[in-house]
Amino acid sequence: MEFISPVLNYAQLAPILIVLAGALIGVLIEAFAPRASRFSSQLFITIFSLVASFAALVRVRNESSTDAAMGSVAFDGAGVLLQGSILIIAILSTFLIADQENFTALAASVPGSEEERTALQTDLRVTEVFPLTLFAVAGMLLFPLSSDLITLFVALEVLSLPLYLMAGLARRRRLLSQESALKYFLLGAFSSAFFLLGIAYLYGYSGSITLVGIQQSVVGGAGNDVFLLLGVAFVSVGLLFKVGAVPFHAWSPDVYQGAPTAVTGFMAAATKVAAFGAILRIFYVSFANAEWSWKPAMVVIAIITMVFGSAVAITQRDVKRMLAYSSIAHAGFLLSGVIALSKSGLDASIFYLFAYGIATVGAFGIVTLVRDSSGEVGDLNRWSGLGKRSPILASTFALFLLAFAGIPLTSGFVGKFSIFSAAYESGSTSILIAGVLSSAIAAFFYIRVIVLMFFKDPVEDGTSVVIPSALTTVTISVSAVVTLILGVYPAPLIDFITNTALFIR
Amino acid sequence: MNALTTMMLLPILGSLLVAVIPNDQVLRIKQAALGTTLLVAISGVLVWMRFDSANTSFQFTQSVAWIPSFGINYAVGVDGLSLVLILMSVLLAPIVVLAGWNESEGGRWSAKVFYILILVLETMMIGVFAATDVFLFYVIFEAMLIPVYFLIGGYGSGERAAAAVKFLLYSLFGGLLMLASIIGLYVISGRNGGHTFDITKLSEMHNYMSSTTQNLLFLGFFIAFAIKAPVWPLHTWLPDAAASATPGTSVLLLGVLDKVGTFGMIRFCLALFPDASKTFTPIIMTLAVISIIYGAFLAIGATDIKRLIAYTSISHFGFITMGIFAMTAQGHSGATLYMFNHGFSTAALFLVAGWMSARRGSTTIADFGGLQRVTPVMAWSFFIAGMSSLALPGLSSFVSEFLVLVGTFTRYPVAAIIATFGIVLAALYILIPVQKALHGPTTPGNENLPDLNLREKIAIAPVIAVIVALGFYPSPLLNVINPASAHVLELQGFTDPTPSDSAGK
Amino acid sequence: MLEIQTPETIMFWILAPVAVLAALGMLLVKKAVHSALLLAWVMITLAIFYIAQDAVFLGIVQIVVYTGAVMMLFLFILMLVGVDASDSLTETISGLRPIAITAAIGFGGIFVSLIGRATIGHKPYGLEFANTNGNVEGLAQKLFSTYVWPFEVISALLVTAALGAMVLAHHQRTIARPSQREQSIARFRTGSLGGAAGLPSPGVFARHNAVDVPALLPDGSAAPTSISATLKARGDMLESQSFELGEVDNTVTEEK
Amino acid sequence: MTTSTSLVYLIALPLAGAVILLLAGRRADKWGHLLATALSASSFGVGLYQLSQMLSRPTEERAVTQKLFTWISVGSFNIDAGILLDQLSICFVLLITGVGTLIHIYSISYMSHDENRRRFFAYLNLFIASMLLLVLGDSYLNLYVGWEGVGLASYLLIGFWNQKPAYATASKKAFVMNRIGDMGLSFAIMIAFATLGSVSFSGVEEASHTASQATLTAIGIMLLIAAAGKSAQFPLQAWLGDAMAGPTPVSALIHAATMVTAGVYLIVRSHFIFDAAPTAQLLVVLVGAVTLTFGALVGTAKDDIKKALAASTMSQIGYMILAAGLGPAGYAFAIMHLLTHGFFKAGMFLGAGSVMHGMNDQVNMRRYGALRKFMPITFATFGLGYLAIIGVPPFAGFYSKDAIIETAFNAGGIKGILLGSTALLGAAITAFYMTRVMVLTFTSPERWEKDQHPHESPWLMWLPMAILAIGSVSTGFLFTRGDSLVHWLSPVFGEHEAHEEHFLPVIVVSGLALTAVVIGVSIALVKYQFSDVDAEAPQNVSIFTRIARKDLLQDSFNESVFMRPGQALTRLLVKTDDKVIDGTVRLVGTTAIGTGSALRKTQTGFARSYAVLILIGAVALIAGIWVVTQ
Amino acid sequence: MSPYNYLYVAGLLFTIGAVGVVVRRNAIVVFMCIELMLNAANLTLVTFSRINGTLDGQVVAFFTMVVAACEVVVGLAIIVTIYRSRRSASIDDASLLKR
Repeated sequence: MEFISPVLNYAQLAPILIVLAGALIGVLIEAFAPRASRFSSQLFITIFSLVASFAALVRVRNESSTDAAMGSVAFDGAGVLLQGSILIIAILSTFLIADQENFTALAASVPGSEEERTALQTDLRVTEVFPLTLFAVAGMLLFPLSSDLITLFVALEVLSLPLYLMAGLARRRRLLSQESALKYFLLGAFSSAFFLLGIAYLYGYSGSITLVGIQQSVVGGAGNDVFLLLGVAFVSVGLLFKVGAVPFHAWSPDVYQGAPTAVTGFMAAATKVAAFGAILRIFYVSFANAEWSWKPAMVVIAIITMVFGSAVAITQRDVKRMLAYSSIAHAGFLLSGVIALSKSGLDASIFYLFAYGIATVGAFGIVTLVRDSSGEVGDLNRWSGLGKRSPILASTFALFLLAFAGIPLTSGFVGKFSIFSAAYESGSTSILIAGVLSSAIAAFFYIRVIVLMFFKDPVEDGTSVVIPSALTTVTISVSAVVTLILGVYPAPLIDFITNTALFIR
Repeated sequence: MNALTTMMLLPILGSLLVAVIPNDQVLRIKQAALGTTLLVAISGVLVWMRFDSANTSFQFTQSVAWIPSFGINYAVGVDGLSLVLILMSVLLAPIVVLAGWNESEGGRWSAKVFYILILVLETMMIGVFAATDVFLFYVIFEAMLIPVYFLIGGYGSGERAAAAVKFLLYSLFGGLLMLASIIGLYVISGRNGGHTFDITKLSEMHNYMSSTTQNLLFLGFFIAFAIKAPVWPLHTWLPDAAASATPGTSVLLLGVLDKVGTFGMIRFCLALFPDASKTFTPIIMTLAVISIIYGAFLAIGATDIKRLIAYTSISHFGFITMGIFAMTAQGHSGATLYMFNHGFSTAALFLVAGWMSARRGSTTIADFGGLQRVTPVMAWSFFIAGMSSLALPGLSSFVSEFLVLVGTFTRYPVAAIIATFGIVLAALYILIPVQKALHGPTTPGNENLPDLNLREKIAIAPVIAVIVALGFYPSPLLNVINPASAHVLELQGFTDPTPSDSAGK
Repeated sequence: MLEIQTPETIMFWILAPVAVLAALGMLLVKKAVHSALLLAWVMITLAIFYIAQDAVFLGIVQIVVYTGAVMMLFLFILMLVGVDASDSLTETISGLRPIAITAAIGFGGIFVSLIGRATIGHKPYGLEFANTNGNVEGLAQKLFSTYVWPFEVISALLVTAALGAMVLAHHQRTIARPSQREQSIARFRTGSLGGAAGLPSPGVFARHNAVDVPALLPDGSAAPTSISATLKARGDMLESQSFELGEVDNTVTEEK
Repeated sequence: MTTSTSLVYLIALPLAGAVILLLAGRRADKWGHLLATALSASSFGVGLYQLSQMLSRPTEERAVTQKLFTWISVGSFNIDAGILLDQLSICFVLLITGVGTLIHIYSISYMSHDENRRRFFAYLNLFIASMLLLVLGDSYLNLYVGWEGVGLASYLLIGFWNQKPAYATASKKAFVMNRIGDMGLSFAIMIAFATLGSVSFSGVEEASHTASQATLTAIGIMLLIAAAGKSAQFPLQAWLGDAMAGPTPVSALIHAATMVTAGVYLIVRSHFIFDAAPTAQLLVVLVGAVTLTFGALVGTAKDDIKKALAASTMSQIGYMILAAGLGPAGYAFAIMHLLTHGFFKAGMFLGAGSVMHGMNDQVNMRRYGALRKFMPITFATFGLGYLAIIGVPPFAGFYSKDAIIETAFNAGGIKGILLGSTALLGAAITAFYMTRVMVLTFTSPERWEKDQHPHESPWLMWLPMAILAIGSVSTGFLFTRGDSLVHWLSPVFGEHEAHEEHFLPVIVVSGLALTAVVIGVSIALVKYQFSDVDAEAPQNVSIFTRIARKDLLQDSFNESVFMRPGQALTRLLVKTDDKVIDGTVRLVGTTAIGTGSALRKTQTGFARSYAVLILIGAVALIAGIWVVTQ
Repeated sequence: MSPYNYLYVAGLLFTIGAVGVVVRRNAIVVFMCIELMLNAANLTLVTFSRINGTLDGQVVAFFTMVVAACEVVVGLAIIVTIYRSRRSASIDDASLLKR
């Protein structure tokens, strides 16, 4: 057996490699740089590597190959779009993360201890968040491009582990934050065990662990359907867990609420893009021809997810939990893009992911700004009268909510329209009906928040809107503008997606 | 530049102008708003004069690609039907501004916001009637809800927030059903000659639909419009909204926005789904008749003057709906004319009711009394408006109401007969408040109410002039309407029933 | 073609039930440490299975990495949080257990019956061919050629893990450690001179000098400050009473 | 048909008056009444001019039309704003403008103390214009405009003093009951359009030749309902008595001479329908007969002078309707009675107004008496009217009423006898209650309170009364001389063969009628002139009197059959709307929230239960597989 | 004997691991149960590798071990942190976030 020396296409891997390099530099900074300069250099490195990564991505945007990394990575149009979305969301999220008010001074200190107090007084910072973010981004960039199951699994873990850690780093209500980290971690590990078992069965089914190999087995009909089905089912459990589809959703409200808000925003937006990217790739590439086997189940999950997310969101009193349930509902909507299993479904999903991601980051950015003396105010009742206190902020938040609700002239509407039409086009009438009904339910709670903000009088309980830092301002305003532009004139992006989005096999 | 686009741009420019005027120069703001609306009104009249009524196709058309990959265009154009409604909208707008000169006071926000909302709403009002692209229509249809929502919730009285929410949720629900239908149309058009939203092209799609599909899609549209119109039993949002909104907003809400519902029935329900329209006609006729009688009874039972007007509108919308689905030339033209006339007579009623309640500080009918002697001009204005509302011959509503009845009778005599009982009830629901509020002894608290001032007289005069003039000489409008209604009926394959007893001749 | 030899069969039928029983035992024992040991046993069994299935390298790695490293880490942490901390096995979340058991039985039952239904369509190939050049070489071929990219990426995971452990466990010193001089000054400046001579070590004057036995003060009572706070918190401080020098036994025993 | 361009002025002049007076507001207080009177008079002048023009043309070319503009034109529904002036309309035009002008003049003085006199005149002009539109419209729809227009004017005038709640209620009642009648007219128009394809008089007439019996009957019945509403005929008569709330000139003009006779006009105008629809015609006759009795009975019990006169009006219109229902033979007599009635009843109402004017607006006849001495002119004019209405020769009523009674008898068979007898009975009762009015007011001993100072009215008031009295005396003779009115109108109704067979000789009928009158007058004289009359209405009277005083329970009937159930229905629907319909909507909301809350319970906070959810999900998936691969 | 028997064992072990996650309350034990599940998956992979005659399954199993090791580090770090804050390693105690 001759050893074949591996050939890697570094240009196509550059976006991932740059981010990884940034992360490693960040680790080195943690190790060697004086404390005073860590924050600024970390921030610089992070932004720089994300931007550089984006630039590298732009350079190779028209390329497409299956052997970017010995068959482990499929570099194609859809991948470029997903990676681009993730990078943009990551940059915006980094601006939020840079507001260190969100993070604990010293993660190792016991909450409420003397040590914590001194750490706060001496202005310690957990600058490790930046390399962690970069590691997560690297994993996310790789996740939707993975074209074999090993890479998929590794990428899943690369993106998950930093997130588990980051979830536990909140500055205030640290017990909750740590709890969310624990839950996220345990359940994440639990689901990735399923995922791994799924990989095992897919491998058992086809004898190959590449997506193309599996697809060929599916087409060829060799192998045992039971193994295929078990593989699909278990792999789905892992993937659906990541996107928060019912009944694998339960972690998300708790984690969204407990994690530092900036991290929540990042996680909610970017993870969704990455995970749906992977789902789209694996279902479109490998399982497309076994549609009969998984589609009914997926339709049921999509419908339950939409309805459940919307219905439970109605009763939420915490803004972050509400957004969590909203994201569950959106996961349901996004699943219709998977079910559509068509080019238009793919285009729609990618557009939806981008639009939703941007709006989510913006919305969580705003959540970070509403505070009282003990930190962020999550209780929606205390948001009442926000429109009076800070009309611009409240209006922007309303814009994001309207986008989530899918009101025309916001990006959410275009997304919803395109994804539902794709689903209906492929014959899923039930998805369309459930989608419409749950949108109606969903409108209920989005509007409730708008009512609270604009039509209720402020409660004098110390809730206030802090003046956002420059970076946070950038994030929120860019998100708002993008949300609006994508609602009013989405044609360029849609055309770009339509022309670009393709999965190669 | 296209005349309609210009008309739509003008209010936007006006709102920008309003936006740059400093907050404390309230008078300037109002003047700017009034000037803009007047300008739009003039341009509306110019369009009307340049309109070729013999031509049944869309005129003043413009079509610009908007989202080409979905086949969505910014496409506008008017036929007789939409022209009349646009004319009504742009004529009412300056009147509303002038009449509600001080409405913005006592709102949650500044006068500036109020007028920006009004102007933005005006753009949408023109757009919603001018759109010849179904998607564009839908976008505006939904987006309109937002300014109205804030106008009700921010500047209304009483339970304004709750009413605004009720309005919004109702409308959103309907809108979402319509979205489902639009998606259905989109998909069907995609299968038959490429994705398009062009109303003319879509009107051929019914040939490719199964009757079940057609029925479902029809229902999606119809329920949305029935909520908007509103048709019994989907009406309960209206009294709340109308009672809470400022008089000006109520005028726009009932006078213009609700017409979108009946307009949509003609433009979309009938044109796109002719067979389904026929299938559902018996049910719709029943609902329309119930609306007429039911609305009238509730108006009789109403104790609040604004709610009373709202209920009368339910009755009137029943007439309009009945006329539309009677599928006769008289019914159709009558319904269209009814929309116009109802706009003006309801405007008069609401404006005067608003002035009355502003002076008295109450909207309860029983709180008034003997106003005819204290404030004769105001009382007369109300009286004439009321007479128009009860369709007194010689005033505009009579022509349309009678046309509807006659048109309906030729095809659905029973419906017409029951509906005719509505005119007796109309006498009651108008004369009861007239008797209680205007007649009788002047009750305590009303002795010193000031009569209409010059501004208010200027505002109400054109409304009354239109009411009277059109009662005697409706031809200018009928000439525009008739070809359009004939065209719709021709497309539907309907010819008027020949007189039964002269059939042999 | 794969032929399973009798020795493997025998091994399987002996080890497999034991492994399953051990796994079940994990669920049923109260003490976490026992669970860990049982798990270690399962892992070793698996290693044997791997080796039996021609995955020699993996079998060795299993022992080294899992039983050697991972399980040690577990035990280490268990030690940290209390080695004899035991779990009450009564369910506290109402209604959860029946649901869990039903779900588990359902899962296991369906899963196993599904495996029973599956036939791969071909006879098992066996690894003779793949392992022609030796199992390690074969794996190396794959790892450093076909799967070199995930292999490289996984380094990111290792760095993340290290970084994560640092973030969560490393106590950055917020105040400079006081020097010996500062410490002694501090001792003397406090109100009493009682502690000036430094704290007693565990077991001083007691009859036993293990770390969990408190020192005795001159009056014979126990000095709690002599015991590590961790031990105290865990309740591992021994009752000092039994070690107190109650009455000095003055009788001299004669040497025999 | 001849066209003209000047017909429009008939309507336009008074309409302009109404508009100017209303818009000018208080500025017109000084001259408004004069302008209104002048415009009304000039409209009368135009009418006379048109009459002269008409007379100058040969009989068959006398009808004139004018098309103003296309009013409504949709599909085959084409309505012009067109005016038709024929021999029938001109009678009405002259009556309306003539009597109208007189009443304008009368009102100048009568209303001189009212601060809103200008508004009153505006309404009067509005009424004249609407009424002219009613009789001049060339289609049913144009007629409908006038029809509701007079309703509006009547509403405004009845409620002129609406600061009294009772008056405001009365006006509303009149309008609503009229609307019920109007509904009939709407139906008639709709049926006509749907079945005959036209709603103009000429079009319907032409189509009626080929139309089915059922169609024409339906239209006829609907027209009858309309007529009943407007002319206060059974069963829609209840509003007329209350309508006396308006100033007395209004009662004279609208509720005696003109508007209430519009029903008669409608039926006569639609003769081509009724001629071909015997069933409808029979109903017309019945309504007429019932009402004439009904009105007469009510009239006997009323102590309010205006209400007594109103009841009389109702009764007299019953005669007209009865005549109109008798077909070609009766049309001309209906119109004749209408015209004569217009004179004498208007005169009597004005007289009543004059009495009230002199008696500080006292309307109760039991508080009058012996006014002959204080108001001689009023007594004289009222007396002439009285003689006319009870049908004493040679006064107008004698000619017209006798003709109707005679025609009724001639209807043939049992029907003829019954109708004739009813008419005769009516004549007797009329004589009774009119004598009662006359006696109680003018000739019986005085019963008014001491602070009253009865006096004669100023000349502006008595002059119109005098002119009308002349009319009451002379018109009957004029119209019947050589059957002039019958011949004049015959082109409208078409020639019909005169009745050869008379059921009873004319002289016998006249004799019977006179006998009836004498009986009625005698009873009244005995009862009121020769016995004492209480100033207070006696309470211990027979049940019949009590019922008659209550207008034969018409209001109680309406209240219990329509109003109460209607109000109950309204309350029910209001409650339904809130509880059921809106309740359902709210229920959807609470259901959604309830579902949300229930589902929310799955989020227990325990990581293990989340793991169970995941496990359950996995179980569901593989269970699916288990089923699929079965 | 068929190599499928290994699959049954793996399936059972996986199930037991899953049950353990659900019924045990000590976070460390829960985590160990997850490790058991991963091991079961690995056994499946190795068995399939043998059945399919390719080494890819073993490669995956190898990766899994590395990943598991990393996970253990992170996981235990989180558990220790929680323990320090709460003095308890019971996952049921960490249930403040709910509803």
